[in-house]
Amino acid sequence: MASFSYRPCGDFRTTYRDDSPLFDTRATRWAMVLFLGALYLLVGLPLMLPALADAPVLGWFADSYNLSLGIQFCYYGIAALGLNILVGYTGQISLGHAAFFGVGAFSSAWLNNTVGLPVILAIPMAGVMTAGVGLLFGAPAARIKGLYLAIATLAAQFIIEDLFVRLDWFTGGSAGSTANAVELFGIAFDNDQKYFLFALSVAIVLFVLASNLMRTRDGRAFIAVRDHYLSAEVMGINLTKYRVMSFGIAAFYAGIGGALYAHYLMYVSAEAFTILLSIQFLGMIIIGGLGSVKGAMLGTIFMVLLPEVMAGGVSLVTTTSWGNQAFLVNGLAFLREMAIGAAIILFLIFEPDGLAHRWRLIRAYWSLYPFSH
Amino acid sequence: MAGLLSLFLSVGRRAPPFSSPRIPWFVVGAAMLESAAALSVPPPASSAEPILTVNNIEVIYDDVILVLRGVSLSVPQGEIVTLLGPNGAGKSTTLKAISGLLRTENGRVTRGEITFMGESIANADPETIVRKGIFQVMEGRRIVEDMTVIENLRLGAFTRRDGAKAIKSDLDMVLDYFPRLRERTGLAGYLSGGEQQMLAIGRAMMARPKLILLDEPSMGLSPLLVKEVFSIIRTLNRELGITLLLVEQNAKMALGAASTGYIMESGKVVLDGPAASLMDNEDVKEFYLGGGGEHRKSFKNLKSFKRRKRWL
Amino acid sequence: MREPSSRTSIITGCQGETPLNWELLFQLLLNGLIVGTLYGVVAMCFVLIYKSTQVVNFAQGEFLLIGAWVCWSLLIHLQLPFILGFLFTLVFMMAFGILLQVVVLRPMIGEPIISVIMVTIGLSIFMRALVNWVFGQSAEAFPPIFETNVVSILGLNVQTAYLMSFGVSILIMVGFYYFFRFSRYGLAMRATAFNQQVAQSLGISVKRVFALAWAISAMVSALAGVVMGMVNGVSSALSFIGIKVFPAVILGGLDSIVGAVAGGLIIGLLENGAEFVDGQFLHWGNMLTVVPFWVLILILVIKPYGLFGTKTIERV
Amino acid sequence: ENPVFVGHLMDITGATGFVGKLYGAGVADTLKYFNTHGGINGTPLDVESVDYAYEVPRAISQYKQWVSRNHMVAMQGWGTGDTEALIGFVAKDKIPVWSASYSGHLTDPTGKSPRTQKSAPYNFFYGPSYSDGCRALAQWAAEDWKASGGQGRPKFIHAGDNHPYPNAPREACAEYATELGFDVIPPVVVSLKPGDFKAQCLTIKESGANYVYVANLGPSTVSLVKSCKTVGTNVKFVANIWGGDEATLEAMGADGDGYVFVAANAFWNDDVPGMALVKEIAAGRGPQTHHYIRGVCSAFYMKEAMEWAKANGGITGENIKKGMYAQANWVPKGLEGVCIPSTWTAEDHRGTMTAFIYQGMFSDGKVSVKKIGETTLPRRAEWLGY
Amino acid sequence: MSEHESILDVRDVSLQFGGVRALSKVTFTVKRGELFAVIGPNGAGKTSMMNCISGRYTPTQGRIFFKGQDVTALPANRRTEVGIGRTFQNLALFGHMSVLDNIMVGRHHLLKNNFLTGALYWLGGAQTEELRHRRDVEEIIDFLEIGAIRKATAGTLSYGLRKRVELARAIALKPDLILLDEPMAGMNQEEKEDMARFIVDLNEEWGMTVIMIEHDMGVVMDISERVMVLDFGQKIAEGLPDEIMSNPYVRKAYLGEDDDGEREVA
Ligand SMILES: Nc1ncnc2c1ncn2[C@@H]1O[C@H](COP(=O)(O)OP(=O)(O)OP(=O)(O)O)[C@@H](O)[C@H]1O
Ligand SMILES: Nc1ncnc2c1ncn2[C@@H]1O[C@H](COP(=O)(O)OP(=O)(O)OP(=O)(O)O)[C@@H](O)[C@H]1O
Ligand SMILES: CC(C)C[C@H](N)C(=O)O
Ligand SMILES: [Mg+2]
Ligand SMILES: [Mg+2]
Repeated sequence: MASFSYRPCGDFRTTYRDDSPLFDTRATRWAMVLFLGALYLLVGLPLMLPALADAPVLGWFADSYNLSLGIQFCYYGIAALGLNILVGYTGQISLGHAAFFGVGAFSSAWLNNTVGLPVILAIPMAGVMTAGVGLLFGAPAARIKGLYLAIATLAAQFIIEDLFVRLDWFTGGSAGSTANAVELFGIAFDNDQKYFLFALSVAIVLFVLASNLMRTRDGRAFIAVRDHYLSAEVMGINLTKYRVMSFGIAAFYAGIGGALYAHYLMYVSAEAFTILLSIQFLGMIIIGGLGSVKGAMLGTIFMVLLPEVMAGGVSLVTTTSWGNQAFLVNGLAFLREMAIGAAIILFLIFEPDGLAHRWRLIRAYWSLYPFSH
Repeated sequence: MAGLLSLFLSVGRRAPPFSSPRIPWFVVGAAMLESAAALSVPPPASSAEPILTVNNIEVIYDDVILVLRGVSLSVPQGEIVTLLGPNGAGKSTTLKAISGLLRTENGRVTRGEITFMGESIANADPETIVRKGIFQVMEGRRIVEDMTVIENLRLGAFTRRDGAKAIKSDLDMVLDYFPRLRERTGLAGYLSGGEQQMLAIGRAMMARPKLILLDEPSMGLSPLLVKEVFSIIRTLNRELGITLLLVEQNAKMALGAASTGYIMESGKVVLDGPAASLMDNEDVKEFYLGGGGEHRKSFKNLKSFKRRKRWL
Repeated sequence: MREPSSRTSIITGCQGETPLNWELLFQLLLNGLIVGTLYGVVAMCFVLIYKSTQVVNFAQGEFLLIGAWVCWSLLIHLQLPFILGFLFTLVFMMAFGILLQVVVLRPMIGEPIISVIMVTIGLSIFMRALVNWVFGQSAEAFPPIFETNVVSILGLNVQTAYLMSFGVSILIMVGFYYFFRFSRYGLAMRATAFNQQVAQSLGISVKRVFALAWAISAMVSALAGVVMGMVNGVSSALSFIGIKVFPAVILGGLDSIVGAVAGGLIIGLLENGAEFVDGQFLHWGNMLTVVPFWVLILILVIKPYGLFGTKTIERV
Repeated sequence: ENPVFVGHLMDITGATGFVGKLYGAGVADTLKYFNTHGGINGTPLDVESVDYAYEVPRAISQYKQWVSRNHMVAMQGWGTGDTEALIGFVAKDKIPVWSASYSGHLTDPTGKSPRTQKSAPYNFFYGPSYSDGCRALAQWAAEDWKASGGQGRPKFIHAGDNHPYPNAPREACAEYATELGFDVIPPVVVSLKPGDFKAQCLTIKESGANYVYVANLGPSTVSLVKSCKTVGTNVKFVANIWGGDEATLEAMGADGDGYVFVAANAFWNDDVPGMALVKEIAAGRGPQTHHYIRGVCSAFYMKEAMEWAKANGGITGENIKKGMYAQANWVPKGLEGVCIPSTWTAEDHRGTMTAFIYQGMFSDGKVSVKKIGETTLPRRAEWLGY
Repeated sequence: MSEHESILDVRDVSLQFGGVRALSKVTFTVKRGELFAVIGPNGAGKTSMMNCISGRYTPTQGRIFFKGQDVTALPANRRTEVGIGRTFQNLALFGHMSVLDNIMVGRHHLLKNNFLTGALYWLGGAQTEELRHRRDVEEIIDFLEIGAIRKATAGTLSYGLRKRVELARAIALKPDLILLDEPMAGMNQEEKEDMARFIVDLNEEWGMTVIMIEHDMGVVMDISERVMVLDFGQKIAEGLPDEIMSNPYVRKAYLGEDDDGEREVA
């Protein structure tokens, strides 16, 4: 959570404008721009020229499995970022984020299927609707604090989950509802390449918006409320407003994430938005780093890859002669779950400040190298 | 041993003229002050065996931030030693290094030795160190806010094994020292700053330590209470034979009470010696006592010039 | 519920017009009382850990689960007599609680609360998968130990084991209260809960306090798990109690032992009351699981620290 | 020869893992057996079995991955939720699926039935639909009511979670039960996860129900029966095809005496010619449940359809689907007496209308099962897809 | 407006916590531009008085007028707008924020951008506005000589610096009345001198009215214009510093002096 800022020597800022940057250094900014540009190119190329889809490097970027992971980064990452605004920045633990994610998914499907809004508009509108629900369930935050609030959000999770099955007209009840593909200027984003580019664009916009928010008035107010709400109040910050507002913003992000999810899977069902997903969201931001935009991103990557890596690792074990025991093979699925639990525990024990912190330390090490002390 | 101590204590305890709730606390304080003053004899020049020696320690926070760079000091048995220095010099860090609390803040003693009564205690557990007889009163009155005064005091006696009776009698003793605490029956979190400081010191007394590390005990106290606290410090030292290592900003009071003084700046001891000689040191006068000459500078007329800061 | 129109045409709402069924209501409430005390016991274990270590233990339910399964396998596979098996279970759980604390939670001392919460969630995921792997996902019956007689209290059939659990819960509750209020370690636990650094400065071994809290909590939870397992069978259902306990704990006030018991009772009664209204009049289905959560939010809005929780001191 | 890819979704760790691992093993063992015995007339199968933990989104993303990466031609599926969610996808991708969801919604390939919301041209399953299974139970219950001298209109109640699987037969079955002369009471919601269901049991008891249709499975069912015994509910439990088996009865102990459930194939100890093949497939395993055997049947129907496809233009999804229509009243070779003879047509995917009815018995601390009936329902047109 | 018009009027304010009477019927007036000190033994109710003025507590009785407006029931967060700012007795910084951001929080009520325009940063004018205020904040930073630590995380600073940052944050509010609760506690002589200099400048050059609680009598004597003494929640005395110092009750009850007349700097 500590916001050290390491800059290499010789990087002086001469204007206040240069001194309030999104990225710590000019180099990181360009690295990011280059990275994203390359990503668009590598994924976009095989899309234009299908012949390239089997080329060695491009093939990897055209692989729908890799892309589906990439799409997961985007929609989970957006939601995790929202949660980080609520938990990491404002200091209000929420165990109900999956429910908001679900509200976004169902809203977008409903807006498109029933109201008839085009998907491209349904997605942002779903964000707004979810923000409304977030404000509603966040309203108690005006009075409830700390762990009491955390458990109240847990209650919200169960209540909303129950409503998903109950509100037939909205969600399709226990059977769920279908969602259509995104369409823009007549192009349907119906395969993984196209959808990845779409989701990535949305994610970039939302990440930039959040970074901006955190360096301006309301963003600072969130952190102030977290760090010391009594003095924040004396500094003129309306505690109730900001506590509730951060629920709204978090829910907005969750809603957009959920909508992206819905139109990717093209099917929404209540079972997807359980407390387990809420926990995963929390895992993402804690592992990534609380109160850090970058942390939400890194944490999401970690949590999305974890099951994949664990599944791979565990099944690798069973290919060895000593690992190929009946009880191990039968327990594969359980082992994978256990490995996920264990990974979270070990991670928090050995890297409690999150990946973003580690990232900063590594960067500091290199930029100060060889004069590290 | 403990029994002996408590015997000594019950003799040493003053008759309780001030346990009457009618008498306002400040009158009591004043009375105490008088009696303390009557008892006060200048401390002997430090010749006693050191109970604690800190030898050239280095402390690092978070594996990177070097805060102490070779601090050495020694605290003679039965005396009061004071540690002065500007904010951020590392005084509290030194105390925490001694009491073992450094580890709770991700700090480590990376070099040097800390010896208490002949045993090395560098990097030992805080609880082991308390059991050995060192008790730290932390900066900023860290009392347990959601407990009552009495519960806080009983907590101070946590490590003691000498029975409920001895603890009870010490409890009474502490409450006699601080009669105001007797009246506060609510949660300690609602005590005023000064009350909390009294409680923190009282809690330390409950542990019957050999050495108390006091971190800025006078912070935020009214002048009367500051005097009171210092008289208590003297009394603890004299009557109970407790050795004290005292970190203070109020250099005048601290040097007045101590036999030896150390001055720290930027993680190093820059000056040390008998308290009396420190008080005569021009630099000490200038930077710690306010005004080198006979006349105290007025705070009002300082604004025109900017002094040099030696440690920046 | 789906398609009420199509359903009502087929399914006759035959209870719709009958007057209030007092007997059913009464039976449900009695059931709620008994279940509620068990929630209360588990809630106390939860509060114990919270109070002393500030850890919100999401793995509380797994303690019940593990305790019950261990006891079950001692009785079934090793054919131990009940008392012996039960004692072994307690010893095992004590060791287990301490081990858990030492290996997993000790390194977390001083980390932000939310990280610690996440670790217990990780533990819960891990332990549940492990238990499902080792013991399977089935439900198993305990061998009949005491004749699990069914006695009839005012028309409600109650398992004797449940009645026993009622008594045991009350004993435990009283014990807990005295422990915290007056014992040396009780005080130490509260101090540790307030601020670990302060506690350490007082010579309290934070490690020992933590280990103690986890050991007691694990043992008592296991006890509750065994009692429930004897009545309903041992299955992953027991771990779900861990979630049910949240509303109970929060309703009572996170740090209140009395509150935990009260909260447990309230949730028990509420569930059964909701089932009454739902089953007799509304037919919305599933009200018994969600109503406690609605009520939880409602009560918190009125009383932000639950019914008995201590208000945090806001002083500048 | 190039192998063809078959995806296999199973639930081992999820809410239905209790039976999921049994059925999943049946399918997996059989697919393995095919490969060691010549594949699809020489074409080996490339099989991936994945535990999706009964989570619909995981199933969907797994499905997408198989389609785009592995060029899947056919799939062995599992749950109601995921299968119904995939209806549209498999129809678009032309990939036939044999699910273990027997939801009535999957039986109308053309969508001509007015009840059908979505036609399911590429969905198959082996066995009676949930609705038909429940109808068979209702029919049995009506007879049982008469046989045991019951007076008046018996009461029938649905007890299950608010999930696609338990919900699937609810309305259809209630309609038929009403037709048979039952009073159908509003359903009670009982979680798919086990728990303490005494409150629900009190409601059931108070409602005066005579027959409780158990729509859940495994541990949840055990909890329900035990809780109801505890509060003294005096009813007969009749369970869906997944709700009764030896393991479940074992856990119920004495409380499971008289528990009735549906099955759709011969049991391990039955003396039928095809059981030898089942035992060969399950080599190394002990006695298996009827769920396992149904998994074997499901895989074998798929295999024979693939063989037909290979002989008639190649193993593609479309051809395999046609292969399912090539025979009538058929049982896969080698499984005679194990699977119920079934027929699929391009208009009707109800493979069979027959359901076996079994009952659990408990005596001297031992659990056993006994076949107490066999019902063949009429193939009513209005029941298609319902 | 005349120099000596009153800016703050506290009338008959009482404050009760359960059984504890923290304030009883305290009445006083602070004039515009004054440097007003409040002293009194620990637990006398000084901080409670501040809390009433800054809105943390609502008096159980009595009224508080600020610039003629009744602010008794005004929510704490609205008092920045009318012009009240404060520091805290126990440090109350935003520990994880940089010093700069801490001070920028003080500008909260002066900034117009919100979560929408803030997120759009370059488009809605938020950037220019932020930078404009940043300039003002830098001025405060220069004034308090904390330029070297502007990027440091507040929570890692030493005590004295933190106090200074807290003062900076309060100044950033641009208050007309600034309440300082023991600004010099825990400081050494030199730092006290710095702090005293800042307070005097604040009062004389920035024109802020200052109410200061302080136990260091040397400071109080030297820089304050008027002094009020509280004890047991009651106002004991009010007057010029010299008057107060010669008040026998104060000498005994607060300073704990004997009658030898020596002025003690505690
Ligand atoms: N937990 C910590 N992590 C990192 N740095 C720390 C930590 N605690 C203290 N420091 C740094 O160590 C240095 C010395 O701090 P310390 O608290 O020992 O000073 P001090 O002499 O007690 O000052 P004061 O008079 O203000 O109490 C300071 O620069 C401080 O920023
Ligand atoms: N929130 C509260 N609840 C209960 N009692 C309180 C509260 N705040 C203050 N008090 C009580 O009111 C009295 C006055 O407290 P206050 O903090 O105003 O004293 P003070 O004059 O600032 O003392 P100090 O110089 O020690 O800071 C004290 O006895 C304190 O215990
Ligand atoms: C319940 C289970 C056994 C799975 C089942 N196939 C379903 O419909 O979901
Ligand atoms: Mg210090
Ligand atoms: Mg105060």
